[in-house]
Amino acid sequence: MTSENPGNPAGRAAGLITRRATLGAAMAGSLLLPGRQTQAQAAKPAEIKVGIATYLSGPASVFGVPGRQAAEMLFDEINEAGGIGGVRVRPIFVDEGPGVDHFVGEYRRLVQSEGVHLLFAAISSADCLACTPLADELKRPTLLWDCGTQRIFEDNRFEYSFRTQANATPEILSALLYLLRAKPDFRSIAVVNQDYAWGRDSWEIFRTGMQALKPGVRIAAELFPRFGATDYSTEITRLLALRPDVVLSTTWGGDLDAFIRQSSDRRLFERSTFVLPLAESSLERVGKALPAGHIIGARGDHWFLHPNPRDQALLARFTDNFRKRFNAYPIYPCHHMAQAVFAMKAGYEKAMAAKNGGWPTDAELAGAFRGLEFPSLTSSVRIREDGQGLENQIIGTSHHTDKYPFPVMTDMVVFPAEMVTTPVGQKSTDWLKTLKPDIVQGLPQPVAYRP
Amino acid sequence: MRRAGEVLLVLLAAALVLVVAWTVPWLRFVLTIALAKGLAVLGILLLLRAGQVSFGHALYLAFAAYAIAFGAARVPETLLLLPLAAIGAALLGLLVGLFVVRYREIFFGMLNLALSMVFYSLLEKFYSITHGTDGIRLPPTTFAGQVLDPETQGWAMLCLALLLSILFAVLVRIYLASPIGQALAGIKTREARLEFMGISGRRVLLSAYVLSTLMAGCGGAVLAMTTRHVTPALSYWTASGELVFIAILGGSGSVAGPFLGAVAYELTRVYAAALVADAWQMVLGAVLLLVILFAPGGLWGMGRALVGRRRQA
Amino acid sequence: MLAWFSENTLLLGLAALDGLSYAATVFMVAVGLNLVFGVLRILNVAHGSLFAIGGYVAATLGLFIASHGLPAWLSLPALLLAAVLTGALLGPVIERLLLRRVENQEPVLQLLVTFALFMILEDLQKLVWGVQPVVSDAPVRLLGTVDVPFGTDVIPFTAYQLFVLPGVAVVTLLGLVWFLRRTLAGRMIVAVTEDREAARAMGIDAARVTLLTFSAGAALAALGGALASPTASLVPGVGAQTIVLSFAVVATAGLGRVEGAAVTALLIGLGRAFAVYFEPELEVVIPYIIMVAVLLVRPQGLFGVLETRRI
Amino acid sequence: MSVLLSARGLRIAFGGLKAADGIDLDVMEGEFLAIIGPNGAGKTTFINMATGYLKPQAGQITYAGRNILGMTPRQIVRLGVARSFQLPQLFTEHTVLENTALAVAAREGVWSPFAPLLRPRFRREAEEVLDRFGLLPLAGQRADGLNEGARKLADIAMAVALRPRLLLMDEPTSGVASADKMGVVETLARVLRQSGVTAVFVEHDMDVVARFADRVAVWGQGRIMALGPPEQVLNDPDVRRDVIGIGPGEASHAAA
Repeated sequence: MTSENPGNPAGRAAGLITRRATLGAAMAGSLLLPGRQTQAQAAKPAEIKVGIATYLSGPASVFGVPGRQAAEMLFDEINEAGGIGGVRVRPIFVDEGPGVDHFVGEYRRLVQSEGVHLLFAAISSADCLACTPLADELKRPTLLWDCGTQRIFEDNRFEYSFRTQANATPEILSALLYLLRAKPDFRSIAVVNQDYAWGRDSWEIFRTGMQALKPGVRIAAELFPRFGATDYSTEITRLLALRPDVVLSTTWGGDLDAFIRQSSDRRLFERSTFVLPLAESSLERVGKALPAGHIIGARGDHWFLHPNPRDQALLARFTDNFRKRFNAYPIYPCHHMAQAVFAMKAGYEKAMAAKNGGWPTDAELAGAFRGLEFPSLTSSVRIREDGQGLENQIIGTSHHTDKYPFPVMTDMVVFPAEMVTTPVGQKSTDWLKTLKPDIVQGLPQPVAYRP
Repeated sequence: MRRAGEVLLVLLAAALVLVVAWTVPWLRFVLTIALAKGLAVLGILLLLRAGQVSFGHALYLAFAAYAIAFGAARVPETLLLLPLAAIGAALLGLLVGLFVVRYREIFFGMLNLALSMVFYSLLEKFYSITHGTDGIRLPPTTFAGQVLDPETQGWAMLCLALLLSILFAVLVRIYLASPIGQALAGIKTREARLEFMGISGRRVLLSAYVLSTLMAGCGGAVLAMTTRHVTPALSYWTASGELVFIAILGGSGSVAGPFLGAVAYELTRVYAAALVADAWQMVLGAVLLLVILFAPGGLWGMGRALVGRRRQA
Repeated sequence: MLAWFSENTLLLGLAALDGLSYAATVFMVAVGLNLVFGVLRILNVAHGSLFAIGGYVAATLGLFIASHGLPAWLSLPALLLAAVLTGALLGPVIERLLLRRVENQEPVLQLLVTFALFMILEDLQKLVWGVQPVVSDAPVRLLGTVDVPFGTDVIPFTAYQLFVLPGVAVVTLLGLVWFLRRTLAGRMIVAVTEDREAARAMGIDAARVTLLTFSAGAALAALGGALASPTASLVPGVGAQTIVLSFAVVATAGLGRVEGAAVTALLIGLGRAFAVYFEPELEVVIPYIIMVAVLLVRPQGLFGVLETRRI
Repeated sequence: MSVLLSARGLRIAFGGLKAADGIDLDVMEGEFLAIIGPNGAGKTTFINMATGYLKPQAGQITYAGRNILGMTPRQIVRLGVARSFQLPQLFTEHTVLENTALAVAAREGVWSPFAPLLRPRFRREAEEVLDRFGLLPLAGQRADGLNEGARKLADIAMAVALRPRLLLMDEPTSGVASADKMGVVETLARVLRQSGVTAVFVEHDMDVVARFADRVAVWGQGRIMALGPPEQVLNDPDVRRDVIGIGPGEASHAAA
C-alpha cells in the first residue's frame, strides 16, 4: 500500500539518499547539501535545530529583534542546563523583512537544507498563513510564535502547526471588555489604526464586539493613516475637534510612539480616553508622554509587574537577565518567544515520555503539541485541539510612579483565556455577535499597582 | 552553426536548472521563483531597449498573481488560469500603456510607479475582499484536470516556468530583431527621426509595453501558483525596483540576461540571508554596486567578455 | 443648513492649517531631490536614506544635549547642525566616490547606483542606531502649544508644527530662490540645469556645480529628516517610505523646479488634509492622484519646460 | 509642370525674430529648388513647417493639392514628403545598414514582428541605396562611429530609402569634405533625377547651387527676396551683396 504512495516520506527519503550519493559529491558548500528528510524512524540528533522567522529589517524589527534576543538568551539557558533530553538546541534565524515569497523559500531551505527539527514562525500574519499549509506538506512541526490573525485555525485545520499564544480576538476583546467596565458611559468612539491588515482586522473585531455588547455607540471617525506614517497632526486635529469619548488605536512600533507623543503634545489625552492594546511595547520609549488613566494592553498577560504570576521568581529572573544582557525591559514579543521555547521543551518532554524516553519522530512531536499545557513567564498556556493556544490577557490603566521612568499598569485585569477566546469550530465574527452584555459583570476584579 | 550552438546552450542551461533542482530540493522552489521573476525582467529589458525604465512593473505581476488567487478559488486549473491571468495583465497593460507611452524618461518611470502604488493601495483598501497585507492563500491548482501531489506539483511549476522562459526569450529575440523591435531601440537614440520616417514611436513603445506586461503577467501567475500566497507587497515600488535591479545585474545585452540575473539575484539573497541575516540588504547593494562599477554589461556581459578572452588566447 | 456650512468652513480652516504644516514637511523632503535631479539628472533613491540619517543624527544630538544637562534651546540649532553635518560629510563622499564614476553611463545605471546605496545605507543605519524607534522631542516641548479657536472650542497646536515647520520651509524656499537667482553659484546651477552642454561651453565648471548641488541636496534631505525627528519616530524603513513621496513630488513639479516643488507640496499637503477630514480612505493615494492629474494636463510637470529638440 | 508644394502667406516668429513673414513659394513637380540666405534667416524653419514639425502662426501649405497644415510629421511623410537634417538624425546605436533598412521597413510598414529587419529584401534594397551613396563599405559600422560627412550622407540615404516624391534637404553638403562635395552632390542628383524626385535644399555653397538647382529662392528677413534660375539670381547684385557676400558661401566661392 504505502510503497505505491508517491507521498510516502520514507520512500522519498531513500530515493533522495541515492541521488545524493551520485550527485551530492559534486556539489560544494554546506548550503547546497540537501537537508534531513522527514523520517519514520527517529534517531536522537546531535543537536536540535530550530528555524526562527522574525523581522530583522524594516519597521517590524522593533518586535523582531527583541524576540530574537529573548530566543538567544533562552536557548543559552537551555543549553547551560544540559539541553532537551540531553540534546543541545541551536537557533537559526531568518529575516521576514523581504516578504512572503522570499519567506516561503526560506522556510523550505530551513527544512530541506538546514534540516531543522522544528520552526518558530512568524511575526507577520501573512507569513503564518503562507507557512501553515507548507508545514503540513513538509511535515515539520511549526510553532506560530507571534502572528495575530485569527483566520489561521478558524478557516483551516492543520496537523503540524500550533500557536503558542492567543490571537487577535482575545487581545482586542479583552481591551473592549475592560473599557466597558472602566468607562461604561462612553457614547462615541474614534479609531486611528494603521492602514494594513492588522489595523483593519482589529477594528473589525472591536466594532463587532462593541455592537453586540453596547449597541448605539457613535463612531465619530475611522481613520487609517498610512503604515509607517510619521505625522499624525491632521488626525489629531480631527480628533480634537470631534471630541470622541474614546480613541482606540491598535497601532504599534514607531507609529504608536509618534502617535502617543504627538497626541500628548497637543493635549488630546485630556479630551478622550485612549484604548491602546499594544502600548506595553512602547512604554519604555514614550515614557511619561503617555499620561495616567488610559487603557493599555500587551497582547497576552505579559507584564513584568504581573499582579500574580505563577512563578514570581521565574518572571523576575527572566526580566533581570534580559535587562542585564540587552539593557531594556522585555516586551511582549520576548514573552511570546519564551512561550514558544517553553512549548518546544514541554513538547519534546511529553513526546519522549510517551515513548518511554525514546526520541520522537516529527509526527510524534507534532502530536505532542496538541493539548499540551506548558508554562509561560506569567502563567501557563494550553494548546487547544485546533492548534490555537489559550493565553490569558492582561489589560490595565496607565499609572505614573516615581519608581519607573515610564508609566506602569494599575487596575490590572487578567482575563482568563477561555472567557475571551472564540470556542473551537466557531468564527470570531460570528461568535462576537453572540456575546451578551452581562459578560462584563463576570470579569475578574482589577488589581491595583503595588509599589 | 551559430544557431545550433545557441540551441545547445539553452538546452544545457535548462538541464542544469533541472539537475540542480533535483539534487537540491529546496532550490527547486527558489529557481521557479527566479524564472518567474526573470519573465517579468524580460519585459523590463524590452523597455530598457527603448531607453525607458518602468518603476511600476510589479503592478502587472501582482495583478496576475491576484487574478490567479481569485480564479483558483473558483476554477483551480493551471492551464486555464495562467493564460487568463497573463492576458488580463496584458489588457491592463494596454489600458495603462495608452496613457503612459506618451511620456518619457522620469515621467514614464514615475507614472508607472504611481499606478503600481495606487494598485497597492487598492489591495489594502478593499480589505474585505483581499484581506489586505495578510494576503490570500491559494488552493493547490490542477494540471489539465489532474490533482498532483505537492512534489509533482513543484516539478510541474518549475517545468512550466522553464518552458515559458524559453518561449518568451525566443519570442523577444524575434521581436527585437524585427523592424518594430529595431524601431523600439530607435526610440532610445532618435525618436524624432522615427516620426519623420512615418513610424509612431508611441505605438512602437505601446507594443513593447503590452508584451512586457504579458510577460510580467505570466511571471506573476507562476509566482502565485508557486508560493501559493499573494500579498499587496508584490506591487510595492521596491518590488518594481527589484525587477530593474535584476535587469541590470543580468545585463541588458541578451534575452538570457534577465534569467541569469534573476537566478543570481535569488541565490545571492538566499545565501546572504543565510549567512548574514542582519545585513542581507547591504550584501545585495554591494553586489549591485560592484556590478555597475566594474561590469556595467551585467553578468551576461561579464560572461561574454570571459569567453571572448579565452577565444583570443 | 447654515450651521452645517459654518461648521464646515471652520473645519476647512483647520484642515488648511494641518495641510500647511504637512506641506512644509513634504516640501523639505522633496526640494533637495528636485534640485539634484535638475543638475545631475539622477533620481537619487538614496535621498530617503539621507532623510533618515539626518533625522537620526538630529535625534542623537538632541539626546546628547538632554543627557548632558545642556540648555534645551540648543536642541533647535542642533537640527540645523545635523543637516549641515550630514550634507557636508555624506554629500561629497557619495558624489565623488560613486556618482562621479558613473557620470557617463546610462541613466538607468546611475539610478541603480543610488538604489544600491539606498540598500547599503538602510542596513548601516540599523547597525548604528538599532531597530528601536529613536526620538528626541525637546524642540516640540520647548516651544509649547498655541490654542487655535474653533467655534466655541479651542484646538491646541504645537508651536513647532504651526510656526517652525512652515517657517523653515518658507525660509528655505525664499533662500533657495534668492540663491539660484542672485548668486553666481546659484546661477551656475540654473545654467547647468537648463542646458549642461551650453553651460560647459560657457566655461562653467560642471563638476564643481554638481558636487555643490549634490551636497546641498543631501543637506536639504537631512534637514527634512532633522525637522521631522522631534515628532516622528525614526525606525528602519522610514527612508523607503519617504522616497516614494518625493518621487511623486519631483515628477509633478517639473524637473529641477524649486517653485514647482513648493506648489506640489502645497497641493499634496492640503489634498491630504482635506482627505483626512472628508474622505479618509483617499489619504494614501492623494499624492499619486495629484501626480497623474497634473501630468495629464501638463506632461512636463507643473513648472517644467517642454524640451523642443533642435533638429 | 504642376505645383507640388505650395506655401501661401506663411508667418512664424520666435520671440521677436520673424523667421517667416509672409512667405509665398511654389515648388514645381520634378524641379530642384535651392533655398539660400543668411544664417538664421528661417530656411530650416520652412522645412520644419512643411514637414509638420512646426506649425505656422498664419498661412497655408498644400502638397499635391492637399492641405497639410496641422498634419503630424508622420502623416506628411506617408504622403511622400521626406526630409534630411542639418544635424544628422541617425539611430546612433544601430549600424548604417540597419538605419537604412529601418527606413525601407518604415515605408513598407513595420508591423510584422516575425521576420527580422534585415530580411533579404530589405537588406538588398538598403544596400542598393547605400551603394548609390558610396556608403556600402561602411554598412556594418555603428552610426555613432562615422565621421561627419558619412553621417550626413547616411542621413540623406535614409530619407531617399523612403522613396519620397518630395525630398526636403537641410544643408546636404555641410560637413562633407570639400574635395568630395561635388562628387557627392553629383551622385545625389543622379539618384534623385533617376527616380523623378522633386527636391528642395537649403544650401550655403553657391557652386553647388549654381550647378544643381533648377531654381533658387533667396530667403531674407522672413521673405522671399528673389526667385528664379540660378544664373539670374546669383548674379543679382543685391543678392550678391546681401547673401553671398556675407554668407559662408563666400569661402567656398573663393576656393572654387
